[in-house]
Amino acid sequence: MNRTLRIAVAGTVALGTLYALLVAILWVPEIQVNLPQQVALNLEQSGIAHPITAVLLNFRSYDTLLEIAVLLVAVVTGLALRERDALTASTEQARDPMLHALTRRLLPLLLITSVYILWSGSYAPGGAFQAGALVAAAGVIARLAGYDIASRADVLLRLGLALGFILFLTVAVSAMLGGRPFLNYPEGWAGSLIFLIEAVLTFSIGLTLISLFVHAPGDSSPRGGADDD
Amino acid sequence: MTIDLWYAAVGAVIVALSVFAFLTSKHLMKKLLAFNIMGSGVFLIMVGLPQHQHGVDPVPQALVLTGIVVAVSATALALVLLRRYVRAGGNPAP
Amino acid sequence: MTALLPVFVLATSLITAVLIFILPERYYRLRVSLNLAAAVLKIVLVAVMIAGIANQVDYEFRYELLPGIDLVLRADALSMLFAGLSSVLWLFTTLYAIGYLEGAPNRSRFFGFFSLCVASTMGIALAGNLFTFLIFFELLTLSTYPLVVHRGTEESLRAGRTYLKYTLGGGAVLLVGVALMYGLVDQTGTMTEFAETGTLSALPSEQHFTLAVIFFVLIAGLGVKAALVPLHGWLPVAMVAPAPVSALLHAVAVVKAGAFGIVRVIYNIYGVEFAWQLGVLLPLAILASITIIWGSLRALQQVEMKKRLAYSTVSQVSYIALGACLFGPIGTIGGIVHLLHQGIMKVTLFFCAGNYAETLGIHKIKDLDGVGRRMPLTSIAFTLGAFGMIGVPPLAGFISKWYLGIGALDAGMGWVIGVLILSSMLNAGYFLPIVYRLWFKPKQGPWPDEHIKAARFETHGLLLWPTVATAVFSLAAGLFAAHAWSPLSWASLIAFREYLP
Amino acid sequence: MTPILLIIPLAFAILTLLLPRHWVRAIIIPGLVLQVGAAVLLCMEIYQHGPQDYALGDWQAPLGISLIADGFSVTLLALTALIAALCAIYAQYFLTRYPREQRYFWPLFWFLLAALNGIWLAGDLFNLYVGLELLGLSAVGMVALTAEKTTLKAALDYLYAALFGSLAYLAGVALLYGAYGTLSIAQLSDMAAANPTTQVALALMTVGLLLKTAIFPLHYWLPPAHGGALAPVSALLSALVVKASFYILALLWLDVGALAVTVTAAQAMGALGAGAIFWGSWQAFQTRQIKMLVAYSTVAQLGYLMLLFPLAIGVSEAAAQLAWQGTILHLLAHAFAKAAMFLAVGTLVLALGHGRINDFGGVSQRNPVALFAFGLSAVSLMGLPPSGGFNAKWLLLQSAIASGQWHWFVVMIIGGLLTAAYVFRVFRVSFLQSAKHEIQDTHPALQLSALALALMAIALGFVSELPLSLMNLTDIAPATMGGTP
Amino acid sequence: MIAFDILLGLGLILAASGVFLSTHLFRSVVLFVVFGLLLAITWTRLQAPDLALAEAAIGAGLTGVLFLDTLGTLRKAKQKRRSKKEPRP
Repeated sequence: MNRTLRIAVAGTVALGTLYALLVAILWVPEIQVNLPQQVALNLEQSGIAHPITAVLLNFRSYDTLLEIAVLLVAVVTGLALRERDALTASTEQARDPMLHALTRRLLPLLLITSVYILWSGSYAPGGAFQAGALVAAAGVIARLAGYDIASRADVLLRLGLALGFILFLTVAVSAMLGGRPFLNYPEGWAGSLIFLIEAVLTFSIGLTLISLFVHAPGDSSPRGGADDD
Repeated sequence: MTIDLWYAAVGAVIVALSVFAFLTSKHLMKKLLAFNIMGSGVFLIMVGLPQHQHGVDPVPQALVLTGIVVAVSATALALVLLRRYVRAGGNPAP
Repeated sequence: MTALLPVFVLATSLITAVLIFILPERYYRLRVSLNLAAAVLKIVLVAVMIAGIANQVDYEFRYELLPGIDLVLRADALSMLFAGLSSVLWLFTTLYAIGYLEGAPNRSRFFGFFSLCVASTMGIALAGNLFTFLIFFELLTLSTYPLVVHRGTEESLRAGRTYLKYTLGGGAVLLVGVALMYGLVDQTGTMTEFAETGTLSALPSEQHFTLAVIFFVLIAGLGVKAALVPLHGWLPVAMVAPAPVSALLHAVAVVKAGAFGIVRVIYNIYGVEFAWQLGVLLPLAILASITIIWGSLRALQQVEMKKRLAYSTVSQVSYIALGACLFGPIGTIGGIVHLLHQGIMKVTLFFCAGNYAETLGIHKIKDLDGVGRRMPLTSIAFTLGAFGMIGVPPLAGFISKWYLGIGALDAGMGWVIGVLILSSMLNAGYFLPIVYRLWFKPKQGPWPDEHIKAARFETHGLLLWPTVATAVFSLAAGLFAAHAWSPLSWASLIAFREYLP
Repeated sequence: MTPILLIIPLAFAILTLLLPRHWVRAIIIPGLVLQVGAAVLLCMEIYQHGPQDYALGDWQAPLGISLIADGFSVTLLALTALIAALCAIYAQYFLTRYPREQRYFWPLFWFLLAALNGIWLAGDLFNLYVGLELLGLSAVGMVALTAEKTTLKAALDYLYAALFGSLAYLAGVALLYGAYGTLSIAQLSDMAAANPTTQVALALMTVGLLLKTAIFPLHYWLPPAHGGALAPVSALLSALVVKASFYILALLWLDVGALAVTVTAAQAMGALGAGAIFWGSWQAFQTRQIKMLVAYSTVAQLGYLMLLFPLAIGVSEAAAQLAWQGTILHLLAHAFAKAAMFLAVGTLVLALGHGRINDFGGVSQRNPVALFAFGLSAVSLMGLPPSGGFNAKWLLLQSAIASGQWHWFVVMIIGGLLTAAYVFRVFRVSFLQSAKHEIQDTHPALQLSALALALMAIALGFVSELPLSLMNLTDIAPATMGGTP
Repeated sequence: MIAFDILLGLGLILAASGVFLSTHLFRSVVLFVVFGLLLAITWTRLQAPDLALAEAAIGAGLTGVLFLDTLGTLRKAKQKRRSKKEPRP
């Protein structure tokens, strides 16, 4: 398409979007259902003091289950697109003493922070995703410093990636074995089960994000993992 | 105008900008950046609009948290594809 | 049991088709036996049903396809006429095809679609309502296309494309007509059932205009297959197909499906009386007359045997439509009986053309000089068929033309006599020279391409005997027209029931 | 009972990800059997006891998320299970040539199924968003599997379209939540009124979903993605994946936003559908590659689905009912036929070693079953009887007559002829006697699974009553699911 | 505090425009990270500390790193293509 025409079309579409969104936002009708109130009322029953974690892992845990599946799909595709004969890692980076030293001090700090964030998720802001992201950040930094982590795609790596999902699904299904609905937590166990799930999820999410980074095709993959089982 | 509504409106502007950028930019990376920023704009609307009416609402906040994770997965996948495509000799800015 | 008999009739060729498709190419004998067994079985079943119909047994099978729309297979007198014709000619055509295609590639595919084609024809014959008719009408298009392009040459593929353009277009038009019929007229789902004398006359007069429009849409859809001018263009082109296919297309399946559909619409949907009142019959009669003359004129110009026969078909099939338009029992008889007579005569002619081509490599009329001595039986059969077409008494064609003429006088359409006479003269004009060449001209040089040497018979037995048999039939249909089981008596039965109330 | 249909694919996704290769091969068939069995059981349950509302985690909507199993969704569940089963059987034999791709095909396959089932059952708008993302990403992953330059580009374009589409959808969800404070579809369909916010939300979601459904003129990403992927992947994508976003679209227009949509908008949607039919058919007629032909055919056939909107909105109840029934049948028939067609074409390409239509001569001798499967599915696509496609077209035509919308009537008739025009290109060439290349034999399972699907498309013409009577089961209980017309 | 909110909102818009208008991809990515950090502050203004945390860690942090890393790959691929004029086999 002609460039000016393209800009004209895009501009029209964008302006239309802007106008429509602003109209929709400024003339929004009065809300009828008060969902925050319902959350507050049921918070105690959910076994989690922090409302957002309660929504994520109890009220709307189904969304979260599928969301973990999305992460898994992304990483599975990432693994599928690894290059077998990728170039070896740029070794200069690994020899950089500054980076190495920095990494050694930074890594424990990041990991401890992530544990704290995970822990605080049950009563204050924080939770598995943020903690997992920190774990991933730690992993990425370690990777940049030349540590060889998660570069092998053997069954252990896949297990690690899927562990959080497996646990989540198992807990969800076991509810059905006890005659309760799918994704229901047994009475009184909700808090601890959710914490357990979150802890494992943190690990899996961290590993997933690291893998997506490490196995991305390009110069950063040290060597393609073998596909042997 | 509450600050929630203000940020929702900012979200609307950001969405419109990103739509423009998504349609005009040629580079696949740029498009991906536009996608991420557009996501942020949508998230602002998602949180700002209901909070404007009934105060802090944990539900959309939880939804946005989900949305952020989905967005990062999608971005990571797109980047993997992009890298592989470029290494296969493809042009990232067709 | 009486409900399932129509299904069995259909199934004999449908199952045969499936089995033949599955059967690998090399199982020649098994395929032949399967084919023949199915053909004979079908004739038996049809005969049982014909006997039943004569004794007022009701054969009906009903299955709800969509809410309020049924697939109906029902045997009535008219359907048995067509079914009987198809089943008998199927047997002969199969025999002929076995001989014709001996040693040719892709026979499994050919006979598979051949059976499928007969199944569709049977479905058309037995369809109990417009919807069912449409289903099998479209199925017929699909199953004949592979036969038309069977040879796989560029020429046949081109012909196939033309064939598809016409027939799929016609199918779409018919679909429009049928859909309109169901959507605008027939909310109850009963008026589109094929019933004697039709049911539409009960409708209020405001709907009459709609009905007339739908009538012409339906006729336009059917007219493509019935090769009404100007929708006949596919027929001469489709001549590239193997001879048994041409015989099938022209004598039994495709053109007859169209003509039969026209008869069904006039008699069993609208009712001939109501159609006459609507004033839609006269235009159709004029169109049919134009087709009759035009087809004959074009046939006169052709130098190729099969092309000449093709245009002759264009002309002859319209006799059926013409007969259906003549209001009155005699005209009806003429049209309906011609459905049968034209089938038998035309299949004979195509068999003969195929024999000349296969045995001596003769495709052009000018090469036929003196063939009568080399291939006497075939040439006698051809002569019988040709004389029948011209309408020489006491052959089958004469019966049709006689009834058509009387019927026209009855209906007060005297001009039709003129059309008939002109057409007969033209028929004579394009058939007699061939007959003359066959018998009275001396042989000029060697045959163009002699495949089959004269041995015990003039040609391969499987090519010869079906030809002779159909020729005998066309002679008998005329000679014994007064017999209780002749086509004429059966057509009279149908006409009698149509005009009874 | 209902969540079983989510648990099975999710569990098998994990199993196929973790288990060693020979185990993966061994568990595919049991998994498929379980899936089909569960879908059929659910169908029977719904048929006997009526639609069900399943509150996940025992939290009632709107606080929690509910799964809604009504006639429409269980029909689609059964369809998904059936088509997926046959595609999987095909894939087992097809992928023996692709050992590396095979490793990751199965987890993605099962995740794709989970996403589809999740979407059919979803009773919550945001949950639909997550389902759409799961569907989109696993579909993109499957397209990209072969990692060739062209498929990677196709996957990238597909991914971008999917992401942009779901964001547009999410923006609509955000507005609806801002306006009504709930995400439950059942609640929203009771509450949603004709105000600007709702209409803007619907418009945004519609654009997003049109992009994801590849409706003309937003179809640009579909042909390369569907035409470039491995045959079983193309089959799944064309038969099922694009239908998911259409399903949501139909849900939004006829249920959630039924009061907010206008007749003009519905006619505009129909115009897009007509554009899709004409443009897609024309492109299919032009292309040289057989897989592209089938892919463009999908573009065209999706256009018929769009005719639902003008035929069902702003017309009499009877006409709307006919339109609705016709659309369902078309969706089912196209799913079967198109899956069969992609599988058949995949087999032919495998046998010939190329996909150039003009060099297809002689293929009818060596792979008659695959060609026959192609033919049968083509019959359904052309809307010729007897087939599911014909019944669908018939109902849609009747609906157009009943509401007097002759322009759509004409579009459908011409569309059928156009389909015939491009489909017969393939037959024409396949009847050519001379084979220009050596033609290999293919595994019978490949040909037979294609044939089975094609036969289903034909058989649907005889058992249309079944899905239609299931379809009528929509009202769960008073005041939950708004009556779909 | 209203002034701050207005400034922050405008900052977000500016950062976003910057990302789109910049001709250098590297600058775009840096501005994208800036945008993410501004957004994290915005979330605290909307009383959503969870989102602030997530945005800082995932949205800005991780996504930014992924983008930067990809940028490196793209650059190398470009150099490679330039150095070897003939197409890869």
